[in-house]
Amino acid sequence: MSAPTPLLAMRGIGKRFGAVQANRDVDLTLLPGDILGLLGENGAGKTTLMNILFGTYSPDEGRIEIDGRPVEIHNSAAAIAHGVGMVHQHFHLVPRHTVLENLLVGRKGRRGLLDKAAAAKRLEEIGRHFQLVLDPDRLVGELTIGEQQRLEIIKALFSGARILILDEPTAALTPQEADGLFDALRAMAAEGMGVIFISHKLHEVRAITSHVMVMRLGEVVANLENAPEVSQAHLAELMCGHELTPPLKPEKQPGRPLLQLRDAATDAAGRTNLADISLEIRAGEILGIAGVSGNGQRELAEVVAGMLPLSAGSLAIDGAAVPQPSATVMQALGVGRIPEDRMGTGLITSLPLSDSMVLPRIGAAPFSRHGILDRHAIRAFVEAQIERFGIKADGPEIRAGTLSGGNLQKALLARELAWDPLVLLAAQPTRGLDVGATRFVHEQFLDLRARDRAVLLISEDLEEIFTLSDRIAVMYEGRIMGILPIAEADVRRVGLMMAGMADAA
Amino acid sequence: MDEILAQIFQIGFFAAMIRIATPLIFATIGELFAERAGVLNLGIEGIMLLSAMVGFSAAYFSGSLWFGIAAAMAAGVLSGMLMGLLTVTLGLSQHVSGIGVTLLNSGLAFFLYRLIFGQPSMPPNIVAFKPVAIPLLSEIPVIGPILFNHHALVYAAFILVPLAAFILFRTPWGLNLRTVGENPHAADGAGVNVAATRYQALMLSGALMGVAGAFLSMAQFNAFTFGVISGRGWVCIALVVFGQWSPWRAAGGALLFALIDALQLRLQANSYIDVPYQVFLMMPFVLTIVGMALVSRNARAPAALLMPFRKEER
Amino acid sequence: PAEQAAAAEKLKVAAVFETPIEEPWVNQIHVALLKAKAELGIEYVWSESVKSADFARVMRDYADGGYGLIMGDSFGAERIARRVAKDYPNVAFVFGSGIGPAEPNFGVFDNWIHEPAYLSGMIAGKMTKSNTVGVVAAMPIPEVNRLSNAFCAGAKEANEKVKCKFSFIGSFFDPPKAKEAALAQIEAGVDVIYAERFGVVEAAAEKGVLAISNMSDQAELGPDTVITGPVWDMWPTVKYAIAMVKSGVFTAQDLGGFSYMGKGGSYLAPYHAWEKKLPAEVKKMVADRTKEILDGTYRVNVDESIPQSE
Amino acid sequence: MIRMRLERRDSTPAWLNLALPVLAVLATLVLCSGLVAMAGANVWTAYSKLFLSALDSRSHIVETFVKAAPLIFTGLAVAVAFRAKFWNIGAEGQLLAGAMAAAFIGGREGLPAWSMAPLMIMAGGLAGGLWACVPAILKTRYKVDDVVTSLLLNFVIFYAMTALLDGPWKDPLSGYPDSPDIRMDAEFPILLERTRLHLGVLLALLAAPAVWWIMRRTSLGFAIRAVGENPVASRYAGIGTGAVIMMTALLSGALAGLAGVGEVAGLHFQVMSGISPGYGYTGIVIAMLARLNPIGVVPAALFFAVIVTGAESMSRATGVPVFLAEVIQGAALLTMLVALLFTSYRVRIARHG
Ligand SMILES: Nc1ncnc2c1ncn2[C@@H]1O[C@H](COP(=O)(O)OP(=O)(O)OP(=O)(O)O)[C@@H](O)[C@H]1O
Ligand SMILES: Nc1ncnc2c1ncn2[C@@H]1O[C@H](COP(=O)(O)OP(=O)(O)OP(=O)(O)O)[C@@H](O)[C@H]1O
Ligand SMILES: [Mg+2]
Ligand SMILES: [Mg+2]
Repeated sequence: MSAPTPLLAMRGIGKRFGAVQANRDVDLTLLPGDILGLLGENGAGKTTLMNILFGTYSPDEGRIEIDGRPVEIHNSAAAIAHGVGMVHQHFHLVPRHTVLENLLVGRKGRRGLLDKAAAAKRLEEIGRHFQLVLDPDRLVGELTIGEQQRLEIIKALFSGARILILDEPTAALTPQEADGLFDALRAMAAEGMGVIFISHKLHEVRAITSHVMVMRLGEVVANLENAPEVSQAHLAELMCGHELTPPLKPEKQPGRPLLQLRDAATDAAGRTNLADISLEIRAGEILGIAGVSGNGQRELAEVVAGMLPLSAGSLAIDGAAVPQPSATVMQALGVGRIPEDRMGTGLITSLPLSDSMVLPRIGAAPFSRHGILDRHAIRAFVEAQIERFGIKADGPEIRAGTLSGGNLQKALLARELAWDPLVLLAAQPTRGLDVGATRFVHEQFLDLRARDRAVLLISEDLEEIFTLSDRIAVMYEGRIMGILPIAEADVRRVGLMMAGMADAA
Repeated sequence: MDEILAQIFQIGFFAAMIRIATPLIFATIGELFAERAGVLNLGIEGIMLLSAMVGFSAAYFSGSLWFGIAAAMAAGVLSGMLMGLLTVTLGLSQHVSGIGVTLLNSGLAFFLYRLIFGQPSMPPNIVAFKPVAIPLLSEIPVIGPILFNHHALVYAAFILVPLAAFILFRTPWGLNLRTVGENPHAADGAGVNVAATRYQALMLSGALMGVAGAFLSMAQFNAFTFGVISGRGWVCIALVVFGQWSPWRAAGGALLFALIDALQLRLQANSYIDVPYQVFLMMPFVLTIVGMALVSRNARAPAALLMPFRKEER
Repeated sequence: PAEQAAAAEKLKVAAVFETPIEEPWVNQIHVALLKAKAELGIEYVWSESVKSADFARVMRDYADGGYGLIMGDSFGAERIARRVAKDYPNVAFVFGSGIGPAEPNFGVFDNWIHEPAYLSGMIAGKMTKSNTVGVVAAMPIPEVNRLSNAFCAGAKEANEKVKCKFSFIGSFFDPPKAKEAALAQIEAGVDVIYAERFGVVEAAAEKGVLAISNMSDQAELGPDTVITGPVWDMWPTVKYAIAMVKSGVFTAQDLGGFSYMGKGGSYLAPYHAWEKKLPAEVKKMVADRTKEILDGTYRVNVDESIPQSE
Repeated sequence: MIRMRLERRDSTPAWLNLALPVLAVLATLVLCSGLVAMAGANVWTAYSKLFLSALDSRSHIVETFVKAAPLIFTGLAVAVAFRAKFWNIGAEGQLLAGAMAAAFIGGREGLPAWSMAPLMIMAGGLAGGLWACVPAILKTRYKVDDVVTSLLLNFVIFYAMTALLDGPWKDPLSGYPDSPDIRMDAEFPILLERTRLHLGVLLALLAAPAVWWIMRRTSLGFAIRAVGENPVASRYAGIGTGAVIMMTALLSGALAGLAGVGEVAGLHFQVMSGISPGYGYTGIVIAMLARLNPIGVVPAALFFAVIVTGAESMSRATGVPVFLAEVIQGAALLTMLVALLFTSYRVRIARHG
């Protein structure tokens, strides 16, 4: 049988960053109508490969063919001209521009002017065709994450993409939204486009891809032709090179309440404010907060972290009310915090790792006395944590930013767990982490639970919420739609609550 | 009191305000283009000074004022390219590069002026730009003499403001430029050449600063002298912030600044209040700071301002 | 060898200036020293744009370098210059200064050109039609104040209806600003302006009013605009100072007197094109008063208070 | 097609750290030699004058250090502020504040002689620090851009100072905008006979390691760096970023204020309008050349002191206009910046096709 001409063929791609060989002799083929799943641990080289295809990086070796013809892609303009479109791991949008303006960036004008009318028409066509509708005049900064992601895809289609790359389309969608996205992707494939889909969520990969390529340490380790038929366990094993067993979560009787919020509300300008939030977490309990991003989870986390003051209601830790919560106070009361954005809010990537590891407690013994640092104590502490959590880092002095995402998260966990917190606040703790690293983080949470600590788990990954939580609270527009014991929760019901349908509770 | 006001708020006062504002408008709009593309051009003071010298010298030897303006713009463009080399290609600190360019350019301006003209006891001068009354329009009472009896460059400034707004907000180049200043990764991802765009913005910014400098030595005055810029460039940096990166508001800020300057000159000449003259001199700076404190809470700089863009770096 | 011996005997004179050499005040000293170099056979070097903060260092450097006479404008570093002089008793220092001389070796001079400023004022008083004359000056320091006040006094003497306006630009060198200040005065009715700083004549020319120049003969800036103006001539001062040093009798003196008209240290610039245009009556009045000043029968009042616009 | 691109180095060879600044200076000299030649001077003579005249005798060496003292202080001031990303362009104004406070205290009668130096130092440091708090408050409370405010405040304090010097604080003996002399017994002691090497120079040299120690070994220094690198993470970790910025401003302004104290108490014994020929601005350049490293500020300041003091000798000896010094400073700054880039980056040549 004569194979159809591949839409895209990458052959023998090699790319090195300093000492890291990010891609080595990578081959990739994409046929029209394919949805290719690209899997691999953190740092396996998936993004690098796609950045090469999109002209962001130039490869050290290898060549690219599109429609069977060799092409040179030196920059994204060339990639776009060849019909490649990319939705990046981090969105490439300008929040202060309107939807339409974001689409028009890099486009030629008409008689030297921006051609808004034509663009609006195109936007409407795409919307109709793929069920991807957006108001052209809204400011992107005001869109939800789901809408922003829609815009990213529209952008690629708008520029005439026939090969669409989706690099970990942020797991910020409701199950319903995700289904909508998958429908759109299938529609595109049906039209003969090719889609490359990168994700750490194996169930998604199995659900929509037609075949799967697995990378490890920059190399291709497997090409699986029939993705939906491969088990998740097998995929995971291919990625990290060994078997992974699901973590154990034994039955447990919760103890006394460690964190209580009563009728809590906030009134910060320009935020999704909380209203009437009442919840409690007991010793030995994990409470999962589900919800589409932007529905007040971040504010809830900031309240518990002491970063956002309450305008009404009360907050209590271990039974005692906290009249004036602040970051320092909450920390002193035993609230450990894994913030949502580990690079931005958690660590200081440009300074040595050791600085980030002692940051919250630098002002007190043993790290400093009378304002003077005790460098031996700092070093000893950091080395101990690196050892204990198996953080892959070249010593405490290495720039934190050079660590991989999984190791950054381990460092953050190590820093917070070192002081044996009563309550751990964890926001999106495994976003972007590979299965191995995710597994490690989950084990830590379950360990806390076993030791009668409380965990407040905020996550947009429903699978994670369902695996770990004892109870699930769903947030919508700053309120709690309902709190379900895990036994009564199912994905459909939670999904509907996330979409604001109160009767589902 | 009424008498004082009548004394001060004459037609000449408003005309002076517009005249004083003109070089500020040119340089402010220039700075605005650079900042909108994500580069703080602190070379402004030096670029204006060098351009004032180059423009004057070119006009002096060629006898053509417009040739002088072109030469000043060329000096500005070259300085802009130097800023580009430092901040865009090499991604160096924008603060320091700008201060370096100011230092280098000011040194060069004085040094070359000495080499060209030696040490004359009377500064050599040229025949400066003359006001051109626009037929008909200049005859409108009040408005006419205020707005339509100026140097050609003043009219150019009138046109520059809407033109800059138009370019920034209506043309693809303007959109790309703003995107480069907000999120260079997004621009790059959309096929925009970030480095080229920033270079273009810096060259345009240099050219406009060049006109501003030349205005001072060729229109406002007719010779190049050492104090010709006297901190006006720094004022323009403030005006861009004050104007919240909008050409209209920045030009408004320049007019306000000029108004205060023109007012203080007249208050002195009329001497109705007995305060040290330094109070007048400091007034524009104090008011700029106060104004900024009032507007700044919602002023938002281009998100990528000061941030170098290196393609393969995370 | 003979040449070398001659060279060795040559008096080495240095000048230290705070501003670039174009600055009119400094330029008058410089011009006189250049003349001394040509005519009196001295060696002459100078440093321009020496900031007040660096002044003492540069002075010391010259004093250490075998210079016999060091001149300059010390206004920004008045006291420190005197300290330096104390450390070098064998070197003669002659500086522009607002304070008296300091024993043993610090002589002073100043631009005592209030006399021609007064004479220019008389002309202005006669020539004004609006009875309003103006002064655009650097800053209210004594040197500037006494010229401004003398000018105004002269104007008032010639025409008692005259009102005087004063503007300070706050710097010695910002011609665009000086020009704007002048334009503001013209709007306020001034029709003869004393251009204490550069930048004013241009405004006067543009608006068709008259100007009085300052410090040097600046008719070429605007032959139809500039009537005349006080000229400062440092030659008598320089000549005297050099003679004293050469003959080894240098003492700390106030050489200010050498800037008076009587010593030839200042005069009214030639009328040039205005020779014909100026009414004979005005010329005569000025000539008479000049003679009285030279004879010593008329003394121009020295008023260093800060002038106020009327 | 061949194109170059910059790639981050994993580590910097030690020799490069030394060789690159030297190369930068050489490059500057080569670049500027064209100008020297244009001025009709012998390039070699001009350069040897420029560099050697600042170092060719005891008194010249001392003068170079005297010149470097305020530059070290302002360089440190900027280095501290920039570490916290508090863009203090206002060291110039803070210097003036310090100078005024020192001259004010130095002129008070009735204080014991022994207390004069410490009081002047404290007052000057405090004045500089408080003045630096103005842009810091505007930044933290009102979110006003600190680059602009700190810059504009330089003009404000300058005019305020000259207004004082013209008015109530004018030296009755002088017609010029300068203050009366400080008391004789308030003058900083001279450390070396028949030179101007005063206590302030020593203070400047000691301040560098002290600041290094603060930045490296104290929790305040830690917080300053943390807030500079990531204010959000710092706040989340319980560090009061507003307070840290204020502390930074106090420290930075105090250092700049000390530059003014040294100039008043050690050199001029009064305040005059021209007391600083832009030391505050040069401090920015110096801090950057030192890569914000307090120890590096010392050689950077000395380098500038050499050029500034050497330029006059050069100009006198060769007739090259003094303004060359400024050109060289600018060019040196820029080449040094480029050179420093290559301590953390290398050029990689990529070939396409
Ligand atoms: N711009 C860069 N500079 C230096 N190293 C880089 C750069 N980009 C990627 N790397 C390194 O190359 C390797 C591959 O990174 P890449 O981002 O391609 O991994 P990935 O498979 O996308 O990982 P993840 O699942 O975390 O997104 C990693 O070791 C990474 O640290
Ligand atoms: N943790 C430390 N303890 C002791 N000395 C250190 C430490 N870190 C750095 N140093 C040394 O202290 C000096 C100053 O360090 P600093 O971090 O300020 O400079 P730098 O590393 O050159 O600057 P940058 O952080 O911008 O790269 C350097 O000589 C450095 O070798
Ligand atoms: Mg990736
Ligand atoms: Mg460091």
